[in-house]
Amino acid sequence: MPSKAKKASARKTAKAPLRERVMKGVPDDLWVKCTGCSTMLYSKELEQSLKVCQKCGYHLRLSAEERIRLLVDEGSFQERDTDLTTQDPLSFPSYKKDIARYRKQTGCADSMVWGEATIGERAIILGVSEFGFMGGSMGSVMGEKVVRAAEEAAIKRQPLVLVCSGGGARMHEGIISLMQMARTTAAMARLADAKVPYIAIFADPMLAGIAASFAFIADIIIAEPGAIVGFAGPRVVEQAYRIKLPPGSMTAEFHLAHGMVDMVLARREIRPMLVRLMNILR
Amino acid sequence: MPSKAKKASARKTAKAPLRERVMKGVPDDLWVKCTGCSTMLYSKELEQSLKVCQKCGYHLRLSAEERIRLLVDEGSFQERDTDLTTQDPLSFPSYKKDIARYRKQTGCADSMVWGEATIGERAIILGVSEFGFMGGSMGSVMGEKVVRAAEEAAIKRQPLVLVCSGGGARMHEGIISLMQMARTTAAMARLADAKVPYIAIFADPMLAGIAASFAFIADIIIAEPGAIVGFAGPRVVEQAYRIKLPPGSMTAEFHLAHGMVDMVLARREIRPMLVRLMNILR
Amino acid sequence: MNRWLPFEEPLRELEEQIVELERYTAAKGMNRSREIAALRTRQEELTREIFSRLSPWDNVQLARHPERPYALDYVSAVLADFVEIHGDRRFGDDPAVIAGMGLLEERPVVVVGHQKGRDLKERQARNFGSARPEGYRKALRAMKLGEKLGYPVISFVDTPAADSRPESEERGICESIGRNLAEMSTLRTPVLVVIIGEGGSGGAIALALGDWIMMLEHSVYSVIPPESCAVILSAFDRDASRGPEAAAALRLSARQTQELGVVDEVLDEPLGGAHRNPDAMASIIKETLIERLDGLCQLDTEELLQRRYEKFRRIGSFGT
Amino acid sequence: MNRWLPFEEPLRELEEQIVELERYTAAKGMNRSREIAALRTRQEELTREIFSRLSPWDNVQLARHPERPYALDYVSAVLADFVEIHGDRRFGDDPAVIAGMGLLEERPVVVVGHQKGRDLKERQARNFGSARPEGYRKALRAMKLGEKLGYPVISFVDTPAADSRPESEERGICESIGRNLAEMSTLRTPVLVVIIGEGGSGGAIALALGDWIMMLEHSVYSVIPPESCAVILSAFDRDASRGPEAAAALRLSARQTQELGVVDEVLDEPLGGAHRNPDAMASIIKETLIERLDGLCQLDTEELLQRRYEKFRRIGSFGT
Ligand SMILES: [Zn+2]
Ligand SMILES: [Zn+2]
Repeated sequence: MPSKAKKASARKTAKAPLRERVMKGVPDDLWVKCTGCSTMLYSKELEQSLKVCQKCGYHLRLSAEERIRLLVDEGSFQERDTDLTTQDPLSFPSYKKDIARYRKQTGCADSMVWGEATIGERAIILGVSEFGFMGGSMGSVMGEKVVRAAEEAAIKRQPLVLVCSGGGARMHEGIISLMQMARTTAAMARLADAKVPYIAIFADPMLAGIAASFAFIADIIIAEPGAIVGFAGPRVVEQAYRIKLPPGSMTAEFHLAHGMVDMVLARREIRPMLVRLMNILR
Repeated sequence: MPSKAKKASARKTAKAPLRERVMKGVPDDLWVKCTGCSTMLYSKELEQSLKVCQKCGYHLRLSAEERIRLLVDEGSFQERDTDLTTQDPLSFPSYKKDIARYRKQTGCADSMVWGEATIGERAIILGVSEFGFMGGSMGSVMGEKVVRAAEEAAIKRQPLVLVCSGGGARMHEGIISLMQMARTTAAMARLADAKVPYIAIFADPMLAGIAASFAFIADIIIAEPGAIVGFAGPRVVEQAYRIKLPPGSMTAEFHLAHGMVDMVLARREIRPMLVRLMNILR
Repeated sequence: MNRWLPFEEPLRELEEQIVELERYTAAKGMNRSREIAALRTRQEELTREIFSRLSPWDNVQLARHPERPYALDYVSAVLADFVEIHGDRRFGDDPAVIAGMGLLEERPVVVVGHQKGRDLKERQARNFGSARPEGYRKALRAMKLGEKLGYPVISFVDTPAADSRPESEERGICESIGRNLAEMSTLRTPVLVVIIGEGGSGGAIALALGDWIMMLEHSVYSVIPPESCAVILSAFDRDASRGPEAAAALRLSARQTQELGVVDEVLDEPLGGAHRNPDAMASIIKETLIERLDGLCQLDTEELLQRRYEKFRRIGSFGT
Repeated sequence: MNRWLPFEEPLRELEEQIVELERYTAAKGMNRSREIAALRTRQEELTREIFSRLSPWDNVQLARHPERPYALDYVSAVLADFVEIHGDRRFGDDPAVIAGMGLLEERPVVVVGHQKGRDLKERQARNFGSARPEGYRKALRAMKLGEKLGYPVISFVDTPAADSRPESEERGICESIGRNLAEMSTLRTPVLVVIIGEGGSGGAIALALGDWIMMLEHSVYSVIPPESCAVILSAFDRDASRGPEAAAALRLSARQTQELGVVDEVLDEPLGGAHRNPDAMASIIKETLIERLDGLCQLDTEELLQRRYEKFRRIGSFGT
């Protein structure tokens, strides 16, 4: 029960230097290759540009921690349920090993972080997915954290801001992971009944079980440029239906054109927009 | 107030022979030209086929009285507000003269008839538009009758069945006729809040101000084959946008294909379907 | 530089004289400021005179004036922190309709409206303010958001008509208009409507069902464009050029519409029309909105809805 | 004539023997009916034996069996006076989804479901049961009608997956699934779900959020097709042919799903699967629906919704 969530489990975001995370898995500490244009980018500069390629504008993926730092008032984030971890309900082959590995790699217990924060001095509930942890897939832990975040927002009557990304439901938890679509979305429906606003931010990639549950029913949806968003990724669709997709299919801009998102905003513009929204949504 | 509507104004449908109406405006009493295929049809046979051309299946227009006889349990219709007539709110050029002429021609006081009836022994509220009266256009009287029918259905908790047809709002009543779109639809919204079902039957033509108000928000929509249905008629659209429409545009079948109506039923099948629906909607 | 309408011909001539005189005196280094001031006074008097006896047809032209302020002009002047939202979450985003939210003074409100374009390119992009189904559905999404959050809804109406292309039929233009009427009639939050230009038939009413209906002085509200009315009816010899007569018969001006009990309030426009002083017009709109909302927000929701229903329930003209 | 699945090979052989013997004895005018009866008994025993130890993969094949009864087969057997409704009132009518209403005994109910096609032509027309956004929106329209009229909703789930063609993305396949989940979780009328064949991932859950979730014995419910799972995960060497292993790992059979607390009730199928005796299966479904509805209809709406919420709220596996 979120109302009873112990303050004990809350902690300030670790203030580890951004570079430690930016460089994760990159052989050379100083240079990062842009996913968009393959240019080698100097990591110091990349950090200053919020991990947006200054050559091609490509928005590189952020860790949950980077994302939080980008969005909320400095130092305001209080994480909740830091250590929540999956129990491997199906005893699925190699799942426990995978979890341990990703835990080590990312320093996160699963693919979702949630807590309290302020944006423009307005208290909000924030949830951010961690793509680095098993592709940001949704298992029991992400499901539970999204539900708790929504329930807490409803109780506190504070806007819910969710940064949605990830590859979809986590198949290692089988049907249990599919059920996370139902329960997270049910929690959002209750939040709506409680008349509390819910703002979603779509970051690359935002697919399948995450896209087809709580993400698209947000009151206001902001997407990052070029983010791949959809029920299936473009490559999967091309293979499944043996078709060739035009460039730009299933991007943030594609969904804007089709009336599915409210705005596509460069990374730098998202926090100002949230501040503006919070000024309205008092 | 419909609840106070005097029983005095109710009367049994006049049982004038159908042929009197079938032949309206047709020079030869015995033959009628099919609007669909131009075949000359013997009026006796046409009557037996419910005014459906046996050559091409074209559904010729019915008067309100014919329609009522087709749909309800025999002799069950009790008309209400028979004599309601417009007051010409704008003193619009030649409107009073037109009204008098159509009144004489059709024997109706305006373009709508409503009352109580039973279908399959289920008590319902019925409204039927009269195309013969100024093209079934909606002025104050149709608006008021639709509102009263909806209010009565809500009070009595009896399904509302409306046969929708007509050319749109009646421009002779200017902005007052436009307002009929708002008030009729508001009455339907109240009927929905009262949780009473509303079934619409679309008959040729069903256009503009009638189509874009209470018609398409019915719970279940049955349309007659070939009926022209839409915001603007095909010819108007072709002129306005200087385009050529493919055959079948803005017909009942077109709207079925686009998910806008539930079924297209031949005239003969409509009453059985209503009986079936009434058996469910007890 | 303002464009002039035919009935403003005397004003245009006077303006030319003044401009010519100003140019001449400036070039010659002469001071004829008193003479110029007198001409300006004369012009203002003449404007007042002409605008005091506008025909319905003159108002049609003013309502369609290409320099007339559009919805977004008022929104940006009236609201702080306006955030526009996009898309119907079903099919597309219709640029002929705007929707969003912002602060009216301190009060959060949802805004919807038709939006015309200023230059040719924008006019085409916005389909001349003719909304498609997804436009009405976007507006409905915004209004339902307002209802959920308890924010009043303000609707700016300005459209020649709803789009009736076959594509719009395919996606249910009729359903979208009917749905909006049904939803707006039962929306559990105050709804204010301002007809700022053309209140064009079904396309207009789809965003114009509310608790308090306002019209700018020179806007029009009609069931049909007067030219089309003239073409259809034998009373006007089916002659489009008799549109002015049809306009008169239709009683489509703001004052006439108010007399008919369809509109609750007419907002005076700055002399010569809203486009001569958009800021002044926006101020009037803003003040009026605040005042009317103060009143409406004091009603409880059931009473608000009952009044809204009865308000439209009353409109009609019939007897036995 | 029934088609046989690979694991039914012994049964197929026995059937061939029986048919051959019947033909032979008939031709020769011999009476070997006792022998034939013994073979039939043996066949039934063998069927019972084989079906008592089906692997998850066997169930996958049964759930996809081309002769398995589909939603409309059950609807026509279970309901009287069924009336199918069509269209989402927004864009189109999706034949991969059916919706309508009818009488369950004396009780009016709304029905929704995925619908596969029987022959090639119908299979294509119904997109193999893969719903598009307008399919889910049609179902939602029907469910909202049920809510309005106070009729319970029954959903028959049978889909390999939701359609993910670009056209479906354009019209918001994700939104339509999410919207259904949100609406079904708060729908103010009882919702019963029967998974009758393939419970395929997001496409299935979009019609499977309810108060009481049933699965036919040989149907399956999975977050991903086992073949795709095997291709993606290195645990299965990214090898599609290891789908049977993935099926086992995913625990997608009815009994396993019930053990996991996801499904409330498993309905026994006639021996050999529902397609061997559709009438018997329909009877079981009908009786169960009536019984469960009798129970659910006694709850008041708030309690119903609270239980529904908590039912899903509980599903998860985590700790610290
Ligand atoms: Zn780049
Ligand atoms: Zn014919």
